[in-house]
Formats: sequence, structure tokens, C-alpha cells
Amino acid sequence: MRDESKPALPVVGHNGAHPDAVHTLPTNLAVKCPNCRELLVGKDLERNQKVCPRCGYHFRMDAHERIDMLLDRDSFEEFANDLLSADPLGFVSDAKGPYIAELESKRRATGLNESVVVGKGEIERMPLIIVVMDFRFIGGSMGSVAGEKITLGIERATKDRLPLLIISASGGARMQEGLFALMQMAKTSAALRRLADAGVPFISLLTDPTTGGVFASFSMLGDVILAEPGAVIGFTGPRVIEQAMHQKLPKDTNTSEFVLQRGMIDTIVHRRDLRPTIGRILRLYGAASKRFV
Amino acid sequence: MRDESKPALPVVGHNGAHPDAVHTLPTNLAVKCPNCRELLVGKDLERNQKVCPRCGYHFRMDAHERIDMLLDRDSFEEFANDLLSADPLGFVSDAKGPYIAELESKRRATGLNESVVVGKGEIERMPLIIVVMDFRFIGGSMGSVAGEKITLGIERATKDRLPLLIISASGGARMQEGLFALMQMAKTSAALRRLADAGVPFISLLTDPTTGGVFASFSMLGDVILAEPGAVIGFTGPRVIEQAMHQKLPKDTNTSEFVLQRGMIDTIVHRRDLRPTIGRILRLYGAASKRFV
Amino acid sequence: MPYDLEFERPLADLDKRIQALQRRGDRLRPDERTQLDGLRIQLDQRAREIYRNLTPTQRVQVARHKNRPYTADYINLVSDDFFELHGDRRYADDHAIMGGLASIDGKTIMLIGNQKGRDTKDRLERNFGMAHAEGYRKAQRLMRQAEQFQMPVVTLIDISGASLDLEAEQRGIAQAIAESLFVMAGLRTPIVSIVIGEGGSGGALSTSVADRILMLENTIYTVASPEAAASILWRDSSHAHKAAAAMKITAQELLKLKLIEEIIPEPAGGAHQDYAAAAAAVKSAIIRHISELEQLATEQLLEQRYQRFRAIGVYKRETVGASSPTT
Amino acid sequence: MPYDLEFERPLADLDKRIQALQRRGDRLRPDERTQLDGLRIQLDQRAREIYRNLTPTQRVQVARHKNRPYTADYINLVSDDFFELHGDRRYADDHAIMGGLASIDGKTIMLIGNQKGRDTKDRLERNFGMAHAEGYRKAQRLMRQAEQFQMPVVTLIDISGASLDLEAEQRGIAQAIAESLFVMAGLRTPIVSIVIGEGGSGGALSTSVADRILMLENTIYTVASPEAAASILWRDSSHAHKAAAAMKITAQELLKLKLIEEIIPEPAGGAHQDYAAAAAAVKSAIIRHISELEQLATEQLLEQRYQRFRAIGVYKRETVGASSPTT
Ligand SMILES: [Zn+2]
Ligand SMILES: [Zn+2]
Repeated sequence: MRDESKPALPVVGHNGAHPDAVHTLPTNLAVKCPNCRELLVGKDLERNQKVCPRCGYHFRMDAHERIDMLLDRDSFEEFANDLLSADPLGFVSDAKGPYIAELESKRRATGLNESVVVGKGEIERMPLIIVVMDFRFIGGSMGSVAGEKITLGIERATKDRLPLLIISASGGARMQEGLFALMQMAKTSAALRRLADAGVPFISLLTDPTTGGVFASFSMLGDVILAEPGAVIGFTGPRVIEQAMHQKLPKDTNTSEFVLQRGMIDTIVHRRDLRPTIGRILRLYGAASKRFV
Repeated sequence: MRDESKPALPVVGHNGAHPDAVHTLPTNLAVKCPNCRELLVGKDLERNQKVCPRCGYHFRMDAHERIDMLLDRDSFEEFANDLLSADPLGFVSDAKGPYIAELESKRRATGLNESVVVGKGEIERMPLIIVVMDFRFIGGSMGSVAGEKITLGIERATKDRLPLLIISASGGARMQEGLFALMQMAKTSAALRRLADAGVPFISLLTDPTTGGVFASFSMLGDVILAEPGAVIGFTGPRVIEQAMHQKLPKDTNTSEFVLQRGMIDTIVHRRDLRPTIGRILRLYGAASKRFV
Repeated sequence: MPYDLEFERPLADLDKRIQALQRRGDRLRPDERTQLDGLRIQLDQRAREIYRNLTPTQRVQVARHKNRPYTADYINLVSDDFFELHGDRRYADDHAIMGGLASIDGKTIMLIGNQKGRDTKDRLERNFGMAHAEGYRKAQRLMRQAEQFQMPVVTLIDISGASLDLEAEQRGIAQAIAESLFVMAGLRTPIVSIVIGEGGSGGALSTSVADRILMLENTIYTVASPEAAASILWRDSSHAHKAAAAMKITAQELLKLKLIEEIIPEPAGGAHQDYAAAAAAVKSAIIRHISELEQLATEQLLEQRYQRFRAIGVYKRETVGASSPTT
Repeated sequence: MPYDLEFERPLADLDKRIQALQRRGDRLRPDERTQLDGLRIQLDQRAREIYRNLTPTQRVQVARHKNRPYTADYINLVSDDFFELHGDRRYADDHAIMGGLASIDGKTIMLIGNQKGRDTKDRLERNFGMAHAEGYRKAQRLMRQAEQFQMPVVTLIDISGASLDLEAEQRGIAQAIAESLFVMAGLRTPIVSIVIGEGGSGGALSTSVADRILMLENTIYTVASPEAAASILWRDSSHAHKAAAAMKITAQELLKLKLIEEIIPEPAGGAHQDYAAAAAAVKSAIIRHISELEQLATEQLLEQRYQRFRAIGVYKRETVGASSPTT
């Protein structure tokens, strides 16, 4: 289990522009749980791994909070952090301004270079490659750099025969990079094909939200697919489906519970159990090709 | 197309004991179409490939009628016809008497040694291995000999790299041979695995009825799966399902049309089109690994 | 566990006397202690004797006993860790088949089994262990994964028969079973199947195209349930006892017919009298057989598996003379 | 075909005059004949000129033109024989994707394409070409079969986007698309994809992880339909024309960005003006590209396919300096 005495990473403020605002919490302020409406003290919530102590609602976490929560202390070695998004299309929307400016503002707001952090680390002393998406960075969307970093992570896992863990949190492909973004689905999936051929295990963890092109590519290709409870998981957002079908959807549509029932994932894991569960899975795959005698 | 001048094989009488009586027709008598109730002259029906000229109902055909209809004239060379069912369990039912006696009576009634006929033949001058089941022989059921003959056919196709055509008409595994019968499903499927690995095509034709262990093994493993119209095709007989579920089933349940809609087969082919259709398929697979230049 | 089957009445009587003495605990006189020990030995011997001579129908009763250990029980007792994998990645998660990564003596295997369900709610949720198409497809997915990671596959068989409802037909239960046979026939990793209760029809076969098929002592494996066979062959399912005998469905008969490799002995009075002992026997059988199979190169393994099924069948040749069956 | 798009008005006018003269047939005076010939040349030139300079939004209109040839039309015109294969062997036969064995110049290929449907009934039956999970799974089945029999795979892309309804989610459309990408990435046979109309989002990508991606002259390939992108980026789908321009979705722009290998020229006025000419161009492109790919050993082919997608992406390195993008 996580060492509770370990201090949480400093929390950075979030840019409120996106409709699905990220729940990064001001440490000392009270926060209302969006599920049970309980008023929670930010610090207490941090200590409880950002899970509402009353109803179990899982608040979103940023990439470094994830790494901090899951990996052995000080075991994380980031790589490919020098990759920055370019602007292959010279994309400008008169609603949102130039893409280049949006990137710059997200970098400042999040302290991240992109929506994906990748590196090597250890869980319960077992080394692995870890890829974490951060929803704060343009909705965790996948453009060239996200795709490249994920692919580099997969290729490193293949080459070094290290298990791979990818933690998804994304609205899908990044429109501002057009077809370059879509093609990252193929690029990452092709890299996973080679990982699979090499017999290296891949654990995919789906967190709130995992949708669109991310859900329809690497995140569904795990040998084991886990999800946090109550996460929005689906190809299309429920609201878009409702608009297209002109009807209300059942309440649990496109949640972790829905995709579990539909046979799409292996199990739902409460955040407090994530680290030991991933540890168990790593151990089980690690002993896969052993012999009895 | 079939040479219409070619005389139909002499028709043998059928044993009426089985509830799904085989529609082998007395050539000179009037027969009522079970679908549209039209009175048909046996001879005319034979000439029309046993299809009701009024409503298109496909009467059952026996193995030699099938071979006669589909293969180039005089191209059929049967093999493994010397295999006879033994009685591995010493099976006796006080309702039906000894299995050995039933076999003997079926042999006399049908002129066949078993429920399966296998051999080499040609369709439109293209050689192939053909396996045909005959429903008259204990409901086309699969025991050791049926399984062995099918497997010999598959193995010959694999060895000689000849396309394989299996025409199913069966109620499933033969109870009287117990687990020996069930295991023929595995035996035939394992042989088909080797055929597939060798890249030799297998066309499966489902005719009325194809059910039980035959439907749940080799007959569903075709690279192309065809069915005649209106055939009963399903794992369990509709009546058994109705008893188990205590409810009426939709009218087309477990028919060719039902399994087509459910994505289980490639297409339904009218009997008059079978020979040219299989010819086309053979030609297409035959040109599969050619190159453009 | 109580002895509640009809043919177990002598055991129930002995057990009652043992229970009565046991209840007195420390207050037993020395002669009563001796008597208790004697009764226990007597119960054990009598149980062995009765169970050695069960009729096929009695064997069916034991195989279906409501207290019999199920797949989930064996998983608990056999493995040091078990991580269940869910879903066919197509349609649903079928609770009638469960499977996952199991750690046994430091080695990970893929363990898959039919699960009937213990209480009413559980039974309904698991459709009484009768899998639908999505259950077979989940099993295929797990087996392919086992192949990818070079894990041996162990399947536990406990299914009365494939599901008979409309939904099963709609989603292609026959196709799913056929594909399972096809997948297992070519799977490049050792497979051991163990019948732990009922092995019924294509539902059972779909997870037992294995290198070795083992059966616990009080189990059956049959082309169709005795009831189903009776309603076909006798046109009346009440003749099930005749069908059970005629079809030779017990472990003992099937070993004689060389259709299975081995019988795993059960504790006296059946597996349900001693889960731990039954599981220990299963575990040691798994380890022994997998160890043997792991000695083989993959091509050898596949060739042996092919020949294992290829050889099944009893028939004669017309020309040779009708009385010399070939196996 | 009539010229019915707004920017085609000059063509419609010319066409009207040509039709009027043509109707008079044999009764034309010699000078009228000359005039007719002149008008025809003029129409052809004007059509080429207009089509050379279409805006992205106009290109979208042509790509979606109701008379545009669909997959079924190309199949008819390109292949000497076509045997359609149906069903995913799991759940249903999805009519939004069709595929089968096609004979082209004496060689059999596996031809798979999105099919939108021509009349209202057909369109509904084919869900306007928007496949469900079972459609992608059918395509996978056909591709695996192509691999087994060493047939090259050709896919025709014409889909506005993946299906957006509840059933799509229930049966795992995302899983199906992901698995398609995975299958195609490793498929041991050449794959050529041709965008014949709209290539929209994951629905299009799921059948175009190919060795070569070609686009007809008046087609688009985009991460999301202009309408969907506009409603995300402009919060209003009526800004679709802006999204269409900003996202660089036309064949011409994508060739410049090196995201596709080639543009297949269309007849003057677009493919819908001359099905036979469009199909002839598609056919010769298929033959040429497959012939080239067949020169490669399978491992080489797979390595090239991997590198083709591996190389896609434009980014820069912080340390190297922010102004030198790497492709
Ligand atoms: Zn709460
Ligand atoms: Zn009729």
C-alpha cells in the first residue's frame, strides 16, 4: 500500500476553460463532492488519495499525483520530456485563438510539457514502464507528442522486456492536429502489436474520463484492463449519443460499471487497492513462463 | 449448372422411425409439399432438384443425390467406404433394441455403410474433397465412423492441397456411442485446424437439418459457410428450447435465415445455384496466392 | 458434511453415533473413546466400500451433489494468488465460466472453469453453470493470452450441458463452441483438463480439448446428460438411469475405454466431505501433468495432442471381417 | 449526371446548352455540330478548372455527393467476379461494411469497404455507412482470412464517422476499432486503402492501417467530421466550413503533409460524372500498388508498414530549440 506519510505533490492550479474541469484541489479550501455534495477539506481529501471519504467518489488526479501514488518512492525516471507539440497545420480557431498559444498557456498552467508523462519506475520493487495521461492538458488529448511519447514508452517496454502500465485520462484525439492526431491511434496500436508479439504484458488502467480515440486504440488493448469506479468510459460522450439518438440514456451508460458488464474490461479497482493490485498482476505475469520442476 | 438430362439416382425407401422423417420421395407417387401443401408428382420434383416448383421449399436429399447434383459426371471416387460402425459401449436401449441391430437395419434401408460419404470429385473440372452427410442414416448422426471419415477427408485435403467441401445434414452426435461420439467434434475440428494452417480452403454447406454437435464443430469452421434456404440450423432444436424456456419462439428461429442475420454464415444459396456458386468460390480461392505481375 | 444421499444411509447412521459421542467431548470415558475411534475407522472403511461400488446413477448424484466443491473452491484451495479476468471483449462477462491468472507453487497458470453457483441468487447469475457464447469466447481469450505468455492452461469441467435458450442461439453458441475446439487444438502451450463434477456435451468439450483429461473419482463425462439422452433414446427422460448406465459415463468406465488419462481419487465419502483433501489431490495432479508436458517441445506437444484426439473412435473394416474393432 | 452543386452553376449552364443541342440529334446543322463540340470541350475544361480550385468545404460537398460512386459501384466495375462474405460469426451481419473475394485481372483479393446505401431504405439498412462493432469484426475476420490464403487486402474508405448510438457502445465499438488497428498492424499480407468519399475518424482508420493510403481527388480524410470538430472547437457546428479549412482534410493538403501516398485523379467534374473512368483509375492504382508490395518479403512489408505509421507526427525538442519541427 501507499506510504501515507509521503507528502502529496504540490498542487498546481488548473485552467478552468474546459467544460469537464479537472478537480485539482486547492489544498486548504473546502470542496464539495460532486456526487454526495459533502463539504470536504482539501487536505483531508488529498490524504485520502482524492477519494470522497463519505461516498467513495474518485476525484481526478493529475499525472504526477498518479506517479506519486503508484510508484515506489523516488523510483520514477522520466524520459522524452523534451518533446514539445509543434503546430503542423498552423491551426487557428477564431473561438479559441491559435493552437500554439493554447499549448503555451497549458504548459504554464500545468507545469507539464504535454498531456502524457512517460518514464521508468518500480512498483513493489518490480520495474516497469509507466505512461500517464493528464486530463488538465487540453483534455488529455492525443496529438503528435502524446502519441510519440506513448509509442516510445511501448518500444522501451518491448526492448527492455519490462511490463507496461498505461493510465488513460483523455477526451480523445486532438482536433488541432487533424489527421496527425488520428494517426497516433494507429501508431500506438502498431507498437502494442510488437509488444504483444514479444510476450511482454501490458496493463491498461482507465480513469475518468477515457473516451474517443484513446479508448478506441491503445487503452482497449491491455492484456489486463482495469478501471477506477465511476469513471466515464466510452467511445462517444453520453451527451453526444443522447443528441444523436434523441433519447435519454440509462444512467450508468458509459461508465466503468457499464463497460465491465459489457465484457470490455477485467475489473474495477478502488484507488486504495490500485497499487497492491498492480503489484499482484506484475508478480503473476512475472512468474508466467516459469516451470514447475 | 447441373446437366438436367442426367438421370437421378435410384431412390431408396426410408425408415420412418425417426420423428424428422427424411423426405426421400417415391418417384411415381404424388407428394404433398409440407410448406405450400401443393400436390407434386415425384418425378417432376426429382427433375426440379427436389425443390417445390410452387413455393421453393427444399426437400431433403440423400448423400448420393447431392454428389450427383453437384459433381461433374463420373468424377466421384469414394474412399473409406469400408469403415463400419462397431459398438464400443455394447449399447442396448429397451426402447430401440441393440445399437448393432439398428445399424444393420439402417444399412439395409439406405444402402449406405454410414451417415457420411467421403471422396474425391470435381466441380466444373476443379478437383476437391467432398464429404456428404446423409440424414437417413440414424439422423445423420456422428459416431466414430462418421468422425473418422470426415477426418480422413480433411486430412486428404490437407495433404493433397485440395479444397474441401462438407455438406452437413445431421441431428448431432450419436448417443449410442457415448463419449466416443462427442470426441469426434474435437477430432474433426483439430484436423480442420491443420487444414487452415496449411492454407487450404474449406467450404461448409449447411442443409436441413444441421444441429447439435455437428453445427457446433466442423460445420461452423468453414472459410465460407453456405446454407440452403429454409433449413433448420441451430445448436438446439426449437422444440427443446421452447420446452426449456416455457415460451414460444419467433417463427424463423434456428433457420438458415436466422443464422444469416445473426452473422453466422456467409449466404443462403438456392439449390439450383449451388453448383455454379461453389464453382465460383473454388475459382476465387484457386487464384488467391497468384500475383499481378 | 452430512451424508444425505439415499445410498449413504449406513454412513449417516454411523455418523450420527460419532456425532453423539463427539458432542460429549472431554467427558468421554476411555472405552467410549476407543469406541469413537473404532466408529471413525468404520465410517471411513464403509464410505470407501460404498463409493467403490456406486452405480452410474449414484455416481451422477455425487457428481451433482449440492455441496460438492466447485471451480471457485478449487481455485481458493489450489492457488496462492488468483486474479480473475473478466469479459469476452465483445458482448458481456459470462459468470458461468470464470478464469484468470493463478499462482501455484510459484508458477503462474491460466485457470479456467465452469462455475455453477452456490446459493439461489448466485446460481441464477451463473445460469447454473451453463455458459453462453460469451463464456466460451472469454475462455478463448484467456487461452490465447496463456499462449502469448507461455502459461499452461488448466480447465476445470463442471457443466451439465451448454445453454439451451434463445439468447444462446442468437449469439452463436455453436460457433463459439466450434471455435473453442479449433483454438484449443492449436494452442501452443500445455493444457490439462479436469472433470470436477459433471462433464456434459459440447459445453464440456469446449474447454477440454486438452493434452490430458483427468476425472475426479465421482464424476461423469457424457455426450448428453442422462436425462436428455433418455428423452431421445427412450422418448422419456425418466429413463435417465438406463441412459446413465448404457452410455458409460463414469470416470471408471471412461478410463477403461481409454478416453481419459487418469482418475484423481477423492476423499472417503466424496470430494464434498473434505474440500482440502480433494483440492490437494487436484493440485498435485496439475503439477505432475503440467511438469510432464513442459518437457515437450511445442511441436511435439501439438503433435501428441493431435494424435490423442485423432485416435479416438472404434470401428471395423468391412473387408477385414466384421468382428475386429480398431481403436 | 446533373451538375447540381452551387459552385457548378457555370457547368450546369453549359450542360443545359449541350443537352438542348443533343436533343435535336441528327437534325443539327453543321455549324451547330461544331458549336456542340466546342461546348463539350468548354465544359470539360471549365469543370477541370473549377475542380482544381475547390475550397475544402466544396471538396466535402463533392465527397458526400449523393450520386458519388460507392463501394458497391467500384466492386461492380473493378472486379470480374465478387463473392460477398457476410457476418462477424459473433453477433450479426453489419451492412454498413461489405467485403468479399474479388477477382481482378485473374487474381483474387479481399475487397472490403464502407457502404452508405443509395436509396432511403438501403441507407437505413446500412446505417448511412456508419458501422457498428460487428462491422469492424466482420472486416477483421475477412482480413485474417486474406492473411491465411495470402490474398492482398484492399479497403475502400467512405464513412462519415463511427456509429454514435447506444448499441455501438454496448457491443464495444471502441474495442472493435482498437482490435482492427491491432490486427492490421500485424497482418502478413499487403494492404492498400483508398479513400473514395469521406474518411471520418476512427471509423475510417479502423480499415486503413495500410501499407499505402491513396485518396481520390475529391475526398477528405479527417480526425472528426467538420461539423463535429466545429461543435467542439467553435462550440457551434455551423462553423464547419472553418473547421474543414483549419484541419487540412483534403487529399491535396494531406499529400502535401505526406500523410498519404498518392492522389487518384477523378474524371472532369468528379467521380460521379463518370463511374467507369473513376473505377478504371481505382483499378489501375490497386494493381500497381499491390504489385509493388508483392515484391517485398513479408517481414520487410511489416517493417515498412510499422515505420510508415511510426514516423507520423510533428514535434520539436525543447533543448534543440523551439523552431525546428521533426517529422
Ligand atoms: Zn462524496
Ligand atoms: Zn411448396
